[in-house]
Amino acid sequence: MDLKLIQRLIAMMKRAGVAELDVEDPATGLKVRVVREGAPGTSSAPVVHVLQGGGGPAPVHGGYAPAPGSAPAPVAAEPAKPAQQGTPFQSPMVGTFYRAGGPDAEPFASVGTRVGPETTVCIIEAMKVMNEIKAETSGEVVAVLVENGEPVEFGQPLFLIKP
Amino acid sequence: MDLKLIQRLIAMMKRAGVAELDVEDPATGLKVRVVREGAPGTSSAPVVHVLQGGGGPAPVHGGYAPAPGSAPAPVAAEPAKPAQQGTPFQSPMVGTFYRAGGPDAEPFASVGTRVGPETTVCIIEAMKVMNEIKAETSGEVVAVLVENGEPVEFGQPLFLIKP
Amino acid sequence: MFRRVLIANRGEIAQRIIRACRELGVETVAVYSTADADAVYLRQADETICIGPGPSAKSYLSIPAIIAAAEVADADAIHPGYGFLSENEHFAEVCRSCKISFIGPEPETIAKLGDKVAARELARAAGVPIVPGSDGPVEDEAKATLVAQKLGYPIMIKAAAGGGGRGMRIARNEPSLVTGFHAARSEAQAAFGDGTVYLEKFVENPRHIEVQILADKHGNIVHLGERDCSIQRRHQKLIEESPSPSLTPEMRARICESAVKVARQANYTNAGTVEFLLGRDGNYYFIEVNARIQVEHPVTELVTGIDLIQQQLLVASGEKLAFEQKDIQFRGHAIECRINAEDPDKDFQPSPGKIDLFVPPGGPGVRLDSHCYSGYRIPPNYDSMIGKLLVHRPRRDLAIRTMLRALDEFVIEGPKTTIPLQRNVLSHPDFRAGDHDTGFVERYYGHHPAIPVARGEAR
Amino acid sequence: MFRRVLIANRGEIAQRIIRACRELGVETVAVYSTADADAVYLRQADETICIGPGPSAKSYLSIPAIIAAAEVADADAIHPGYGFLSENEHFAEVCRSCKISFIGPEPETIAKLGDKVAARELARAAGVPIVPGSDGPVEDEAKATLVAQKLGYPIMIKAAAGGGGRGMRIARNEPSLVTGFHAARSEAQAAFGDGTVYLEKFVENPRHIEVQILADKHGNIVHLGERDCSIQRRHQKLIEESPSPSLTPEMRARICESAVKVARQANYTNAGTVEFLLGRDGNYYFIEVNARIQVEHPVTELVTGIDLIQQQLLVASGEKLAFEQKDIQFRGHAIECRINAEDPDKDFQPSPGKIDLFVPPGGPGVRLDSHCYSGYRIPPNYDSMIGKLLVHRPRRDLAIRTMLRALDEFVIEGPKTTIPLQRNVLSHPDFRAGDHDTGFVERYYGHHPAIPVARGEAR
Repeated sequence: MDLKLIQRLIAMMKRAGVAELDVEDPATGLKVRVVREGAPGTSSAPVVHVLQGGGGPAPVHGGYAPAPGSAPAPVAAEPAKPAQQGTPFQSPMVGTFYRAGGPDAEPFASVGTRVGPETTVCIIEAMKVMNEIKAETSGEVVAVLVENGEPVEFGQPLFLIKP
Repeated sequence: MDLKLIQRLIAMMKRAGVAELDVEDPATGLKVRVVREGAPGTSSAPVVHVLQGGGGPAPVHGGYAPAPGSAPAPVAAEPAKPAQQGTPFQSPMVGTFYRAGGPDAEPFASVGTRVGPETTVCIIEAMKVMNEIKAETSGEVVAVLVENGEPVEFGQPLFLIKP
Repeated sequence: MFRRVLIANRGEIAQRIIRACRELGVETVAVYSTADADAVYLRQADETICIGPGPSAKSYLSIPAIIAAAEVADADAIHPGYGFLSENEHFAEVCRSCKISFIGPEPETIAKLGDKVAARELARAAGVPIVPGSDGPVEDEAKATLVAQKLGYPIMIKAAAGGGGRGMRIARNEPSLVTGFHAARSEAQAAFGDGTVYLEKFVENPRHIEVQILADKHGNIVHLGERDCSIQRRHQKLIEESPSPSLTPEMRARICESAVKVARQANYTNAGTVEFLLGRDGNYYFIEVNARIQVEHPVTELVTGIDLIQQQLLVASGEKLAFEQKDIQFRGHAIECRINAEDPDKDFQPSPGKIDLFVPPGGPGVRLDSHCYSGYRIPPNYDSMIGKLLVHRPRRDLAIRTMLRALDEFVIEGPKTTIPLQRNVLSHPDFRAGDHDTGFVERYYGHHPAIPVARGEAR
Repeated sequence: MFRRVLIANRGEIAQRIIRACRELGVETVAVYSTADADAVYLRQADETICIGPGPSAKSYLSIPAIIAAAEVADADAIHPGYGFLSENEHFAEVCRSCKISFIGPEPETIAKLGDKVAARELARAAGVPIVPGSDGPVEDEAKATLVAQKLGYPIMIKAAAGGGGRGMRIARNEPSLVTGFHAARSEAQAAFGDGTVYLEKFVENPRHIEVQILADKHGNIVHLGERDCSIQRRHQKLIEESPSPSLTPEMRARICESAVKVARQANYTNAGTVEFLLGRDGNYYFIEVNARIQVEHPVTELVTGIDLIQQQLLVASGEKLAFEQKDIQFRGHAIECRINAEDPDKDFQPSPGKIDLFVPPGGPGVRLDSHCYSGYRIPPNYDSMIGKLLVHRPRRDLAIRTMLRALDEFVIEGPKTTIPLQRNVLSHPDFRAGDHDTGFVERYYGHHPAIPVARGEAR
C-alpha cells in the first residue's frame, strides 16, 4: 500500500484546510477516504480509511503520518492509464519541479515526446538555482507524474519513459 | 535448544556455590559450559556457553535466566538411550517428586516396569500432602526422567511410557 | 530483607515486582501458567515454575499450586501483585501457617476491609465522613423504604460482599427501590454467596479520589498523596493522575489525613489505597480500602520519587519506614493511561492475539510498564492490559501534551487498543480544564451507558 | 515560536527533536536518506522529504539538499541535532542568508569556538583556567622544544582544527616530542587541511567534566550543572552521569561559574557545553566548547526536569529564558549508557544489520531514547548507536542498581552491543566508589590501548 500517497493527501488537506477527502483511482483500484479531526489543535490527527482492491475498511492508527520509503503513486496532471508501461525517471535532487523554462514556454516534455540522453526534460529549482535535468536515456515519455510547480524529493519518479 | 535445562544448571550452581560447570551429554550431543561471575553481588550473572551437536560456541546474553516453556531434557537418574521411544508422562502438579513410598521402599516404577491406568507411578508432595500419581495409561516404563526428591513443575515429563 | 520472593502473578505486575526485587538484590521465583510460558519477562526471574494450565482457577488462583511452588523453590515470601489472590484472606492465612511472608496486610485486616459494611463502620469510628446510609445491612423491603425516605433519593443499593458493579442498583424513587432491592439481593447471592445488601445516598457525578498509604509494622503510617481516577468506563479506570486538578491544598490535606486515620483504625500495614468520592460541593466520602498494591501505583511513584514495590518488600520484611510524612515531597504532575487490547468498535470487547509490531514510546518524561513486545501473543485467559503508559512533567498541561505525543508514537499492530479513546479524552476541553467526573466517559463517548456508579473497581 | 521546523539529522536525535516539537505544537519536516527510508520515527513527522542516497556527503551533509528541502517544505527553522552540520558555521551562515533560523549559536560564535586556539584565548580572557600550553600556534621544532622544556613533560601536541584524536600526540621526552610534532602536523594537514598545532601540558588520567549551558538572545545565561563523562573508550563516551561523584559542592559551584564566564565571553546563545579536565589534585582546566546539543543531554534533563530541546527551540525563536539560575533545582542522580551496535569480541567494530528482536527495558526510573524496534535494520552508513538508556534515582548507588537491572532486561537479538562492557564497568568496585577517570576503560578492559587522551570527542 502506498503510504507516501496518503501522507501527501493529508499534508495537502492540512494546508488547504480540507476536512474530508475521497479519492478513487480506477487505474489501481485504490480507494482512499481521509477525515481530519475537528479542532486544529496540537494533537489533532487525521483519521484515515483505506480500501484497497475492494477489501474491507482498514483504519490506520490515528496520529501518524504514514511511513515514507515507497515512491509516490502516479497521481498527477495526466492520469496514468492501465496499459502504460515505462521506466520511472527519478528526480536526482530535492526541489521544485518545472515542466517548462518559463510561465508561457512550452513544456520540455509531454506524453509522446521523444527524448535522448541530452534532452532537457524539466527544471528543478533548489536554493534559487534552476537546474536543467537531462533525460540520460532515449525513449518516449509515456507519463508525466508530477504537476508543474510541485515540490519533489530525491528519488521521486517524475516521468515514465518507454525505451 | 533446551533453555530450561541451562536455567536449572545455573540455579543448582548458584545454590551450591559452584563457579564453573561442564556438562557433556553423549546421548544428545549437547555440551554446556557455565561460568558464574566472581562476586555474588546483586547483579552477578552467569556466563553461559552452549555447544549443541558440535556447533560453534553461542554465548548467551549474560544476566538472564533463560526462557521457560519447553519441557526439561532427559537428564536424570537413568540417562536416556538414543533408541528409547515412549510417550512422556507429565506431572499433573507442582511439588517434590518421590519414586517410592518411603526411604527404604522399592520404587513404584523403574525402567521395564509394566503399568496400567491405576498403577501408582510416583508420589508428588505438595503442601505436606503426599499425592499418589496414577499412570492413567497402560504400557512399559522406558525411562525415568526425574531424580528422587527433585522438585517438578506442572507439565514436566516424569517418565517415558511405551504403550 | 527476604532472600527469595515468589511472585504469585503474571504480566506487567509480575515484571514490575521482579524489577523491584532485582534492584534490592532479592532473588525471584516467577510462577506461570502454560498460557504464559513464552513471556519474555520470565527470563528476568532467577527461577521459573510452571504451576498449571491457562485457566486462572488452576494456576494463578490455585493456592495449593502456588504454595507448593514456594516450597519447592524455597521462597521465604510471596508477593501477590493485584487481582488474583491479592485480597484473599485465606491465601494470606495459608502463607502465614506455612511460615511464608505474605507481602501485604495481615489476613485479619484483609478480611475486615473486604467486608464493605465493616469497612464503613471502621471509617465512621475513625471520624472519617462516609456516604450517608443504612448504618448496616438492610434485611427487608420495609426497612429499605424507610431508610430511603430518611436519606432522600437517589439511593444506591449495594452488596456487602460486592465488587465490580455486581449486586449494585440505583433507585430514583420508591418503586425502583423495591425492584432494585430484590434484584441486588439475588444478584449478590448468586455472585458472592452472600445476599446481604445495604443502602447509601447516591452521589451524582462525583470525582474518584484515592489516597496512597504506606505503613510499616512499627505503627508508622504515611500517605503519598492522592490519585484522581475519575476517567472510567464502566468502573474500569482508563486514565489516572496525580495531583487531582480538583483539590485545593486545604482539601488535599484533609482528605489525605482522613486516609491515614482509616489506615490507623484498621491497624493497616504495607501499601494500600483508601478510596473516596468527592462531590461537586467539595464534600468527600470514604468508600473502601484496597488492601493491596494498585495498577496505578506508578502515578504516585512519579510524583513522590518513592518506589512503592520496594517499600512493600521492605516493610513486609519488618523494616521501619525510612522517611516521615514531612520528608515526602510532591513534584510535578503525573498521568497514566492504561492501554488495553480492546476494540472500541465492538463495545470494548477484549481483543487478544498476536502483536505483530510493538514500538513503544520513549524519550523525556515517559515511563512504560509493559510486558509486551513484537511477536507477543496476548493470551485470551486473562485481562487485556497491554501496558501502562505514564508521563511526568512539571505541570498538568505539559503532562497532557507529552501523553498525547507518547500515545501518537505508540505503534501496536495487531490487536485494537483503547488509545483512540484516551487521545479523545486528553484532547477534550473539559478534561484539559480539569472539569470532569466519573460520568465523563459515558457522557461523551458512551454509546452503551452502564450504571453511572462512581466506583473504581477491583484494581 | 516557529511554525515549521526542519530536522537536519537522523536516528534517535531526529526523533528526540520531533518529540520536542510535537509537545510545543510546532510542525516538523523530517529529511531522510534512502538508507533511512523505512525508519518508524519518520511517521511522527508532519512531512518527510528524501534528500539523497545513503552516503552522508550526499544527504545529511549536503547543504544544498537540506536547504532545498527547507524551501519546498516552507520551514522557518532548522534544527541540526549533533554531528553532521551541527557545528558547521558555513551551514549556519547559509541558513541566515536564506532567512531560515538556525537552532544554535550564531555562525561567528561557532567559527570562533571551532578554532581550539581561539577558544583557549577566549577562556583565558574570561579568567577561566586553561591547561598550561604554548599560548598559540607552534610553528617549528625549535619553538616546540623550548615550550616543552618550560611546561615540563608529558606534553600533548594538538591540531588547532582537530577533533577525534586526529592530529594529537603525547610526548614524554624530547625525542618523542620532535617525532610527534611532525607527525601531528602532517596528520592535521591531511585531515583538516590545516597543519597548525599547539602544545599543552598533558594531564594524566583526569576526569572529563562538562557543564551544560543555556543562553537566550537577551543576555541571560544559566548553567544546568555538570556531567561526568569519564567512562570513555578511545574518546568515545560510554557512560555519562550527573552529578559527578568527584566534585564537592564548592568545586561544582566554581566550575559551573567558569562555564558561564566562557559562554558570556563568547556571546553564546542557545544550548552548549563547556568541557573541562579535572585533575586528581582538584585543579580543573577548560578544554573546549561544544556549540550544539550533545548526545548525553538527557542526563541533565533528568536531574533538572528541564527539556533542553524545547529550550533550544524557545530561545532560538527569540524568547527569554523563563527561569533564572536560582530557579534551577537539581534532584537525584542520573546515568546514561550509550548502547552501540559494536562487537566487543572484534575490537568494538560496528555491528550493523537487522535487529531480530528488540525488547526495551522500562519501569521505574528508566528512560530510553531510541529509534530502534524489532525488525529495524541498522544502516552501515552512519554511527552505530542503538539508543541511550538512562536512569534517574534518588542516589547514585540506587541509580547504578537500576541501570544494571535495565541493562539485563534489554533484549537486542541480532547485532552485538556494548551492553556487556557497560555491565562490567557499572559492577566494578572502583566505578561504584566513584573512583574512576578517563583511563578507566583502557586500564581494565582495553586489550587494544589507544592514546589515553582525556577528550570526549565530537558529541
